[in-house]
Amino acid sequence: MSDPVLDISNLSKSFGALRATDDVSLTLMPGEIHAIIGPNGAGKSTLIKQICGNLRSDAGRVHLMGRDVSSFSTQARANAGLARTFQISELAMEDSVLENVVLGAIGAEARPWRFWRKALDTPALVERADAALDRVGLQGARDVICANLSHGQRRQLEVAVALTLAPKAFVMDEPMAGLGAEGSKTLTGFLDSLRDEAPILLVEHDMDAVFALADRISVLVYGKIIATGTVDDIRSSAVVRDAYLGEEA
Amino acid sequence: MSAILIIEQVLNGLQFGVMLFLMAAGLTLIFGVMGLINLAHGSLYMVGAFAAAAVAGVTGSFVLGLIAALIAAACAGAIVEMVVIRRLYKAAHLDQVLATFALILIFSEGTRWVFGSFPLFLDIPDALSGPVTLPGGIQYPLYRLTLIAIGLAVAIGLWALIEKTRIGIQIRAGENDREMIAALGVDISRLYTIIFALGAALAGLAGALVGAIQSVQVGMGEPVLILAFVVIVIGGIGSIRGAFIGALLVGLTDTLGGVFLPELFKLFMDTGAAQKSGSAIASMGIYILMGLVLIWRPTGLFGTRA
Amino acid sequence: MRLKETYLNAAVLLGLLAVPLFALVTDEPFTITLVTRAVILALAAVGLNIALGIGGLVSFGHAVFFGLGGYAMGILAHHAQTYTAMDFGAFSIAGTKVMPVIWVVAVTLCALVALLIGLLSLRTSGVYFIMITLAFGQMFFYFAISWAQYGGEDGLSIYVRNDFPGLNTLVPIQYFGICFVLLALALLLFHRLQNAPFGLALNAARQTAARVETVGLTPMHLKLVAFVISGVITGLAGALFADLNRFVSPSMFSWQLSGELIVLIIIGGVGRLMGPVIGACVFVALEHLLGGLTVYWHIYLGLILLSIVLFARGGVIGLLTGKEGAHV
Amino acid sequence: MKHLLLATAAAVFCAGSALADTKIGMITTLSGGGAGLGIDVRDGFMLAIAQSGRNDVEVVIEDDQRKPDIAVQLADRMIQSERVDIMTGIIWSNLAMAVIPSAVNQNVFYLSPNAGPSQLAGPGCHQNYFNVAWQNDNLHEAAGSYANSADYTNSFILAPNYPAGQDALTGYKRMYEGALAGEVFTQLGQTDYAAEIAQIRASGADSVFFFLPGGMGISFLKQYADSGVDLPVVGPAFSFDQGILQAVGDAALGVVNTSQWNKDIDNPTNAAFVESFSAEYGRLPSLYASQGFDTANLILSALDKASPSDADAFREALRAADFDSTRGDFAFDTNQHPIQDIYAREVIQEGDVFTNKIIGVALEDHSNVYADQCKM
Repeated sequence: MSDPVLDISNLSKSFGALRATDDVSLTLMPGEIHAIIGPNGAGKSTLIKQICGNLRSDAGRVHLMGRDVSSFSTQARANAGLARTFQISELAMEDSVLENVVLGAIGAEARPWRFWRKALDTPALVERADAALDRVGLQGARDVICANLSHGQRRQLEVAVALTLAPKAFVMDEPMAGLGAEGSKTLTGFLDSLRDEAPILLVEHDMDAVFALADRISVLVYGKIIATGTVDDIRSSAVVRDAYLGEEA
Repeated sequence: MSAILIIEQVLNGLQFGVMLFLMAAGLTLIFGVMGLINLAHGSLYMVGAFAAAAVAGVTGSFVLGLIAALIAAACAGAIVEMVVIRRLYKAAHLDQVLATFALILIFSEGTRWVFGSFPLFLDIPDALSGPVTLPGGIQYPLYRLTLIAIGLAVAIGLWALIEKTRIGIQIRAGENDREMIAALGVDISRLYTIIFALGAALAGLAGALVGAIQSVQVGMGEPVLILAFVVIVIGGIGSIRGAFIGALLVGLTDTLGGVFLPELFKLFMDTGAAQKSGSAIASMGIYILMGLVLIWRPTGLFGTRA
Repeated sequence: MRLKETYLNAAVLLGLLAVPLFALVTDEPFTITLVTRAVILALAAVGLNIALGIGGLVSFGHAVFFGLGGYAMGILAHHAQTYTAMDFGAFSIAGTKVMPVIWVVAVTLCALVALLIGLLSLRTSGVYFIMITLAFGQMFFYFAISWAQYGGEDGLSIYVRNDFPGLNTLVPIQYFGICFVLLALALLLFHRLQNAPFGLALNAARQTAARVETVGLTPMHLKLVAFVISGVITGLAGALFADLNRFVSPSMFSWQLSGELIVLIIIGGVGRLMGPVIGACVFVALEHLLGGLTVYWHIYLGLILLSIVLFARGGVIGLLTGKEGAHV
Repeated sequence: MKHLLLATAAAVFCAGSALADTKIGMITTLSGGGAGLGIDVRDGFMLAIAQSGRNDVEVVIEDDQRKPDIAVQLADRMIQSERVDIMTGIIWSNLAMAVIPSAVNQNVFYLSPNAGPSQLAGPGCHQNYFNVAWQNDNLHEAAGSYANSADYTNSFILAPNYPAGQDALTGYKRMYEGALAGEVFTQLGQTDYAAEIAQIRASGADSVFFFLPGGMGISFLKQYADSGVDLPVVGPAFSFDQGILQAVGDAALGVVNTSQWNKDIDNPTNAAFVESFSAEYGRLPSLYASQGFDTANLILSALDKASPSDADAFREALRAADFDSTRGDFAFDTNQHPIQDIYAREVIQEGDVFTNKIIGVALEDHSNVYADQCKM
């Protein structure tokens, strides 16, 4: 068995008396989609912020491709190969779709210190951006101002920006949120094709998508992982049923 | 330097501080609840002072002057809120800065148009004039003691208002979550007008009280405005408690710095040079204080929101 | 009728050239001086526009750089005209009356100070950033007032304008030419920079810092560099302004001046290439025309500014082209 | 109503027809802080022009907003576009330093109705620059001299920390022979003097000298009066002029201040000036108004003898100072600054109005210490 791309061990974070995450460990293997599910307030957002470096952990370590990135800033983790998409779109709304993707290309080259030549006239940047737009099917909206995009297109754009980084691993925070059934289906198909490029750590509420995509599922409740396993394992797990599905019922 | 002198200077610093608090409290409330940067707050201070001077001049009564100051400033505040400010709550900070900067121009030149370019007269009421002797033989002006008392009373009153009353609950709710209070069925635009008028009245009160020992003239509001901003930034924007602590810090730093820095410099340079460099550094004192606080705590002492 | 921004920009630049040339023909040297003033204020605001318009940094202390540029000119020229050297203990530096040398000194000084102020101020954001930059402005202001060696609040008078090789700077149209060329260069730099990878990243950092971090860039570094470039250009404008008036004083450090620079940008259009230029022209024209009509002209200026905020988001350019400017 | 109309005529004010031979440019402060001083100078100046009945003199009036860069810009305009012969009007030393050196170098005559910085009296003097008010040190020197005559031996002195403030203390100390109980520089624009007053109380001084122009002086006097410290106070006239006194009120009563002019100086010119100024503008004239009035009359007296286009002859005519000053005797020293009496005045109340009364001459035929340094 090969080494995990992303190896998270014993992450914890408390806010005052509240233990948002408690000794969380999980791995992301090459080629897999590993979904994290859990009820609201289970600590999923906190966990993502800890993994991506937006939040300093109280304890625990994060390894990316065998490298300890626990002390890295968000930027450094991105440079090391971690690409994140946001639950609520974080895009430059005044800029065009192309500019948003070119931003990713600039980040991927880690060379923002170019003051003279137009970014949109720089072939290396634009080619990289166009390739990403092609993959997510946003080529037609290339010159649209981001604020005028539909909700679904914004989700696609989030993924496109992540693609430009040519990451080692994706961390996606509810990419299906707010999409209609049709949109979810399209995106599900696309993510399915993405796993060969880089594995995906997928936080998602949409159970249909999760069951369709995930190789493994971890269930996070009150900051703890109560179960990890295949789709079938989780479906049949009594613990999960009690703790998770029971609550929703 | 005797103990009496030091105590007297501390009292001076306190008095300056509590007056700054009157200005800063309104400013910080308005920012905390409505998210608005109001540069025109200094103009409301000026309106208060002019109203007090005009009414006291006609009636000869300082108390009537104070009441006029409160009413005039509150009315000016309410009108400005309803006509202009209301349209700015959702605007960017930059637009707010520009619009309220424009209001300063209008208020200042308008006041000069009505009252002329010469300073107005406003005097301390007879009952409060002259010094009293404090324990320890300190001679201190009664009026300044009164200012300290009024400032502290207002601080306590504000605390009670916010902690104990219905409108206080609404204000606190507004600071935490603006959509929330709308959902609770509070008339937001009325609440905002009231808060704005309240802040304006406090600024007007400060203007009238301070106007009696300073000069009532056009442009008197801007230096105080800058100081009040320094105060709320040090305290943390939106925090009344921060404004109070910040005001006292600024008042004491400014007063004591001006007195003691030249004395300190005299230890290692000659008197004239010590005076000049000491007072030069003292004049930068509060800005240095503010810079240090922000470098240490980027959102001020009690600030939460950036 | 919606104008295309490119045509508008070209028209403004041509107008800026045509008015002084016309004034030269009709022998109205003061008009040239007035336009030169607008050009220099525009240059200062172009500088600020990099930090404010692209980077979203509402600096309420850009007068620091304007004043530093001015004092760099004032002090160097003062020593040159009194034939004294600046004494730094171990070594001393002679003054100079050569503009390009003065500019290099001003620009270097501003870069260093901007780096320092930026490092400290960029720890904060929002209103706190506005206020900490204001605080730095006030520190420089009060320092200049009590700096008796260079005139304190009286300021420093330089009786004749400094020299530019090959030109007679005292001739209004020639000095205008120098300022105009520098403005044009700054506009070119702004335009290139705004569209270059740096500008694109900086512009994104204004809108969403989280996104910029997630692609592996550091918003703080982008903003710091923008702040330094911005301070340098405003500083250069300060040196030109001092030479225009042949005079420097602490008022160049005042918070009112910082505010005016912001106002210029908003009048014209935030983040727009020609926003500062249009803003400066409108401002100088208003000051001149309204000031001639009534001493209470500030009331009208206030009303105009208010209407711009309430009814013309995006400034004059936004009004004419129908596009809003950058949101800060 | 008439003065309101005048007040709005900031652009161009023609005293006569379009046939004007002589153009005078006045740059003064008419808006913002300190506008009262500029308005007084302008009103005094225009009163004299109107009384002369001449229709060949045109006065262009502009508001400098008390900003040096605006003043410089206006001066450029007056010289380059309006092509004025004579300039006047600037109130503040820092604006004067910004405008005057370059103006006189462009062959314009400048007559200062208020500011008299030492640089322009000493090495920086110029044959086209005349000061009709005083050299900046004069009134402070007079205050020092008065302190001697009043037998003060231990003064506490204070002024704002800027050049004019530093000059003020130097000027006082130049004449004053006693000891100093304390010397304090306040902040420019400071409004609260509690800390300084506490220092005065603790210092054991027998008198206080202060120079705090404008609103600073109002604040100081009100706070001083309320503090219970009852040491005698002396200062230059700037904090006791007619415009400010009403805002200070009782607090100023009895304070001695030094001035080269007062409304009760006994000569026919002055009596006529006070009466006509009050009639025209409905308020008592201040010393600034008298300075504006004298400046205009000096110009008019020189115009009777020569035209500014004949610069040498006009300069000689100005030097002669052959006009009836509201101050009585008036002559120019070699550096073209006044030689004049400086009086000690006391603040009194006449009915509802606070004003000044002369109590003696502080310095007789006083010039300035910089004349020797001036080489023309």
